[in-house]
Amino acid sequence: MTVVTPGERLGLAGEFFASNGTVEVGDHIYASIVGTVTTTKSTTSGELDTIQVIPTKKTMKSSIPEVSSIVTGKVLRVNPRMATLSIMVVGDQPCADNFQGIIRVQDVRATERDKIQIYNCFRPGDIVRAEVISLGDSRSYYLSTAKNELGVILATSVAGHTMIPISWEEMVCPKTKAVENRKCAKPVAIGESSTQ
Amino acid sequence: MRSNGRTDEHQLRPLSASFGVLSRADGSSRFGFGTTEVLASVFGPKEVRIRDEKIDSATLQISVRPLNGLSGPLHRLAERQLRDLIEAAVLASIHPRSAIQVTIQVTGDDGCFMSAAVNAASLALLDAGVAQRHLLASVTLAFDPNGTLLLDPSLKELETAKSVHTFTFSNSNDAVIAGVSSEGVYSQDEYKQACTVAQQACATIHSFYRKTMEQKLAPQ
Amino acid sequence: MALDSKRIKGPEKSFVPLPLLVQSTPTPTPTSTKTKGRIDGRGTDEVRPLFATTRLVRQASGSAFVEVGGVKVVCAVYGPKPVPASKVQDHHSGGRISCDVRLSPFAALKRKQFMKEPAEHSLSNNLHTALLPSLLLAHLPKSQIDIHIQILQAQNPTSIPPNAFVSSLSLLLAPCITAASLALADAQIEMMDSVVGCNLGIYRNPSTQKLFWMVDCTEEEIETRSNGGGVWVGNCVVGVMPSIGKVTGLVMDGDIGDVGFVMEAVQVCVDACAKIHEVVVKKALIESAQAKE
Amino acid sequence: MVVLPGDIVPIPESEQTVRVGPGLRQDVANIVVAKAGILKQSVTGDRVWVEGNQRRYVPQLNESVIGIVTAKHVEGFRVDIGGAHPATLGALAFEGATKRNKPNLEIGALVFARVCLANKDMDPELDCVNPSNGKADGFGEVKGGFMFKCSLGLCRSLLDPKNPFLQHLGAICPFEMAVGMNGRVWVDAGTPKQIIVLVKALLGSEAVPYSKARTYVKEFKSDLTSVE
Amino acid sequence: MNTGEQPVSTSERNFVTAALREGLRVDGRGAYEFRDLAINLGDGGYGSAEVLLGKTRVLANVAAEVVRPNAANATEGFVHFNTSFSPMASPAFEQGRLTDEEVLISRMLEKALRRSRAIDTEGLCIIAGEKVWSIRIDIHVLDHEGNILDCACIAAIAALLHFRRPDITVEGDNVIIHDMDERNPIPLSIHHIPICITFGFFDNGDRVLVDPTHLEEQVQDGNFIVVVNTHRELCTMSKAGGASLDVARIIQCTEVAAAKAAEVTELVRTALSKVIIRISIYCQHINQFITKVQ
Amino acid sequence: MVNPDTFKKLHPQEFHRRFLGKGVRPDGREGLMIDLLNLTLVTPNRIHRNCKRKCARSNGWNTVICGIKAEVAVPDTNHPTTGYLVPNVDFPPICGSQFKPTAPGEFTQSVSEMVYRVVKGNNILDLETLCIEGGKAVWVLYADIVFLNYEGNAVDAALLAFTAALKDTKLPVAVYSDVEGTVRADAADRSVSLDVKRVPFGATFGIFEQDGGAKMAMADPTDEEEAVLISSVTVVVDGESQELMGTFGAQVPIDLMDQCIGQAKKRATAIKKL
Repeated sequence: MTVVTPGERLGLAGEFFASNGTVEVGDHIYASIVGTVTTTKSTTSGELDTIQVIPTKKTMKSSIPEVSSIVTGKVLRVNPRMATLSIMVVGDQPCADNFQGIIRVQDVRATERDKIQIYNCFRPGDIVRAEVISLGDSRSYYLSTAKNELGVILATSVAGHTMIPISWEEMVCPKTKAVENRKCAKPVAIGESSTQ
Repeated sequence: MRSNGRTDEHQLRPLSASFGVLSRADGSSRFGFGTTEVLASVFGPKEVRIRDEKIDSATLQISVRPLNGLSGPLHRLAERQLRDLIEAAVLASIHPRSAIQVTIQVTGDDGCFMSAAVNAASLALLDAGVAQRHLLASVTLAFDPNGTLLLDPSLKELETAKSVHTFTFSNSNDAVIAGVSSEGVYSQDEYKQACTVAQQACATIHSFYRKTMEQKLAPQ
Repeated sequence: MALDSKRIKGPEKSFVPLPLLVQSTPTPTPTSTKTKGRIDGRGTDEVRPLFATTRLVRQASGSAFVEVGGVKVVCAVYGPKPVPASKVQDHHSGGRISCDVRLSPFAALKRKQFMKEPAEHSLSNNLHTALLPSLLLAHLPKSQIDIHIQILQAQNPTSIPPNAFVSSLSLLLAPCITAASLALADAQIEMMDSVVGCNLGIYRNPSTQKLFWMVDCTEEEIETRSNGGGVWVGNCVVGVMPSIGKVTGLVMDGDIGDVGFVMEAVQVCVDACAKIHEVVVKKALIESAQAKE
Repeated sequence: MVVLPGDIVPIPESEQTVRVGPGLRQDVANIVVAKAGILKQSVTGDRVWVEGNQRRYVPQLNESVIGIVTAKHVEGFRVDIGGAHPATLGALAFEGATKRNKPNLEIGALVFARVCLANKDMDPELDCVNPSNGKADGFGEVKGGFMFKCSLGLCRSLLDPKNPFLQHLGAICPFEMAVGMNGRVWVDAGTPKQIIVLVKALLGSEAVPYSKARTYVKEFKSDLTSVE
Repeated sequence: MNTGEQPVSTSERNFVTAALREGLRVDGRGAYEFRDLAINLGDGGYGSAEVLLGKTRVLANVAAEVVRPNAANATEGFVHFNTSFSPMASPAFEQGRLTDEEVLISRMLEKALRRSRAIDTEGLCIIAGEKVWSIRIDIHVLDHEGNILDCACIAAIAALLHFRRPDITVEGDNVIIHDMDERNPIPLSIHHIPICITFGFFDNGDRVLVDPTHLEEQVQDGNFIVVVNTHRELCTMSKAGGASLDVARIIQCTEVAAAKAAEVTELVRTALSKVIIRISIYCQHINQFITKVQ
Repeated sequence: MVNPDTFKKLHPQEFHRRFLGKGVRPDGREGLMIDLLNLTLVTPNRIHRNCKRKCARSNGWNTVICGIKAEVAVPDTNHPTTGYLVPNVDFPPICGSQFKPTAPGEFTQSVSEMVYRVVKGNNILDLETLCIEGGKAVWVLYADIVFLNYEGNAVDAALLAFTAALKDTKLPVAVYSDVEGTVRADAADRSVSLDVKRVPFGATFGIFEQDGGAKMAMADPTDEEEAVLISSVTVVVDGESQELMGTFGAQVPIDLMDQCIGQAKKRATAIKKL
């Protein structure tokens, strides 16, 4: 398994389809990161084989949020128009420095979007799984929790204990039995990973 | 015979404390060991910059300002030690995403301004009505060149001291050292001796707090 | 000068002790045998041995250490991280990089104050322009990559008063470029090719008034201004993408002769960089990749 | 009995459930004092609290406050009530306000309102409607007169029906007053001179015990009645 | 409207102006009346004064050290002013960033006390070219209830008058600094006492008052500062922005300022004399200023 | 479903509490009171001309370099024969993403001040020996401690690097000439070594609460473990004479503090052998 360094010529542009880890310059494909070269045969005929360079480093480089990637973050602030999140994990990759994302009140839920009271959906300190819907403005990405498996995955009650979701909009504190409403995510079966 | 008329090594200089000294601050107090006097003010819970905001508790903003000259690393370390003490004393989780600003101004320095600052800060928080677990009382001790332990040393005594120790105890549990910072060269038993003397001295300061508070509130 | 109130202060001013009037052990200056040879006997286009390794700073996404002659440089790359709000132009134009080069206080002969010096600003800017073309920033929209370089030892550029600024640039810029590119590769940041830096001194033969060049000059060669019989008149630093063969950064100043001479000098640097890349840079990257298995 | 933070409050054995008031907190088994002040116990013994004084207001539900409008938005106003966060006052939170006829408050206007949402995680919200009957009941914009700042303790004593100062001052010269729990009091009277003397009298009354109220107010009688 | 500072409501604004039209001020003072002045001179060392003007509180401290003069004027000592606006004074004073109000005030203080040559720097020379005294005056604003400048100026003056530097004897080029108890310490030689009077004006120039409180400062249309000493000499004057003021009004204000300056100096004198420090040396040092005034 | 890295990122407190409950450290160091730091002493081969001594030192993963430069200065007017020892700790942005390239913050300044308090006066060196000519010229030792990789426990690492560098510092013989008023020294001369009176060794302990509420101490806490700590205690012990040179701490029971001092003394002797 030969290790290639950036800038090494891998092949002609015409022969392969350059996927991640490679770059097409002029009519050649070059490696763009350090790693091992693998070419995978294309299943449908007529398509070019794909060539990619897989990094050898155990942990992938810290990824950054892209449109439609599933991120997990902690709620920082809540005001009537939006909830501000600090994005800590992209897919299942923790990122080195937290990015900032906001969930606008109209992106919280697909149904009855105008009657949403945001403090019945999120509270500061909750851990929320959301989907990136756009690169947003200069400071934060725009996120949405309009799908069933998106929303609050972990929240602590006023008494300080981890709460258990009992419906898609209510959670109960095991100790004080107090019910607080949140926009909960449908618990995902342990095995199946939720990343697309 | 020690400076300013004190005979015994383990004698504190006359304590002075007053509340509500400043009109704009939410809480203020002045504490003094003899001529060493420190003015402390508390604002809060007030608005905080997004950068310093914490989601589960109030942000403590401490500022120590010397009487003369530029403030340097010495005052930054004093601020950090004060923050460790006050963070343990104040119930900051009641006011998340806000700031409690404590400012210390030295108005007279004849040795142990750090202890006076801790006491003044604790009283100022009391005056501001900030919820606290316990009050803090701090005292400074020094070993002079021939090994005798001096309580609440003056500036002259500090200049020739072999080692200087600052102890802080809370009024709820005196088995726990709320804060200690000592420098110079000393043995472990010297440290132990200083610790026990400090415990009693802090107890007297705590009773002094109670007496001052009773005078302030009782007449009404 | 404003005393820095954020550091422990020493005396107002302090000086480096002057050398003794009579040198106790006079170091004989060997007369170089080769006509165009140099003090240390290298050919005009030979490059000094360069030591490079990666994975030095555990906290960083990628890091590298480069040592060539007396210059020791550590580089750490943090990123991709969110762009500070103040610096965002139109965020659809892909990522951005920010470079910060620092000299350690003990790097040079005279102890350097912690204040930032002009040499550090120019090193950062030149490094920024040399690295930018090689990186594929379009793959990292709305994010920033921080490149921090700490120069541990820089021989003593600040000891030559007149053109201390110029010589510090020529001596330090080349290893910084190489170290930064290595660290970026170690951080898995996508790039077209790694960038290697190399410097070249331009000398004028006093008798024939002809210009000639020396690749990869050491600090002595610049300081003593006489090398193979020539007087040091100019300086050039080149940043090159060896595999693709493109020049990304070029800094030339002083008396650099006519266009022909300039092209020739640049070509020599490009070949020197290709050699460095082949022998050292690739080996370092492959070693660190295998080490991670 | 004067208490300091860190003191433990003895719970009378007879009571099982003791309701803990402001200034106290529950620490595992016992009740610990959190603020300095005088420990008070309700006659029936089941309620315990500490009476202290402070200047910084922390919003509580259903407390009436005086705010200053600092910004106008489409859906309402931002109002400074002296707390850690600016409060929001909905445009529709007024008696008889509809989408078409909204109240127009200029920036800097004084508003007497009620805290309808107070939660440590969110900015406080105000409204100008008495929840029981939906009427304004004095809530809404306050024009003219003068507003002065004072300690929360004085505000509580001014709202105490048994406060003798108000009766005596009222007898001498008629005046209007709105007391906000956030340490702000609005006063209006016939002439500016009377307002100034009233403000001085009210601020001074904090240090005077109820018993000496009559003699204290008599001193201001001449200034209040003299017609300039 | 700077952040942090509490906003002012329109009814407060209208009330202050309405009351002024009837010649009344919210705290009951006359238009040209100063708030009561209290000067507390620290009993610790020399040269520290805490001044309370109404509720505005400013602490000034003077310290001296021996330094090497700069080549340009080898016989002159140094006087450094450092005004610091402590966050305890008001929520508007942030760590670090200086609001323009703060910059204006520190610059005015610099002009009033240093540029006006109030302190004789020639007298600070020990050995020409070798050693001179460097006087450092730190001014801390502790409580901002309006009119910081006047209060700070009085604090600085009181501290300078109260300050004593140790006596020294010069032998050849080494200097012996005597301890405070050995030899009587020496006061600074001060030429004149500049007093700063700040006028606030309302109703675009019709109403003028002295020593505005914090509320009056927030409501005023502009201010006008006169620094004049007891010999009725004008040190500096500043009218920075705000509504325009007709010339007759300015002349009338300076007249008032001159009278006020004598009154304030009198207050400073009584406060200083109340402090029992070798009153004998003290009084004739002050008297030479006062005798000239009558 | 959740890989350990993500769990550690989202719930740092919970992550460390579970490890500490069982007395194991997430980074593989066994036990709370580890005895010997894994210490690697890296000395760059070539000593730079004037810089006396440089050595990189990494305890755990802190990598820190201390460079001591000796220069000449006019002594203070009222201490004509005492030299200067000026320590400064610097955290360049290279050593961690939490450090910005701006001016030093409160953390950097307080670490510098702590090191200065241990090192100032004649605790470590007799400053009188640094005098070249009374009243005219004295040596100034600038000890600049630069962190290349910071992962917690700054004071210990800084003191280790400082003592290693100080021990190997060699000054040239300095000649003061009255006529020129200058000091001359032979650059290559390495003859005069410093007589170091005390070797300060710092030991830092993190204080955390066991489930039962009892307070325990753990040695050498890393930055990540600080999420679960209540406070930290730093004890500085002189390697030779076992005298204490500094005790800094908060929220620590008196008996636990004595345990920490005892532990620090034990570790100081272990380090002396290095």
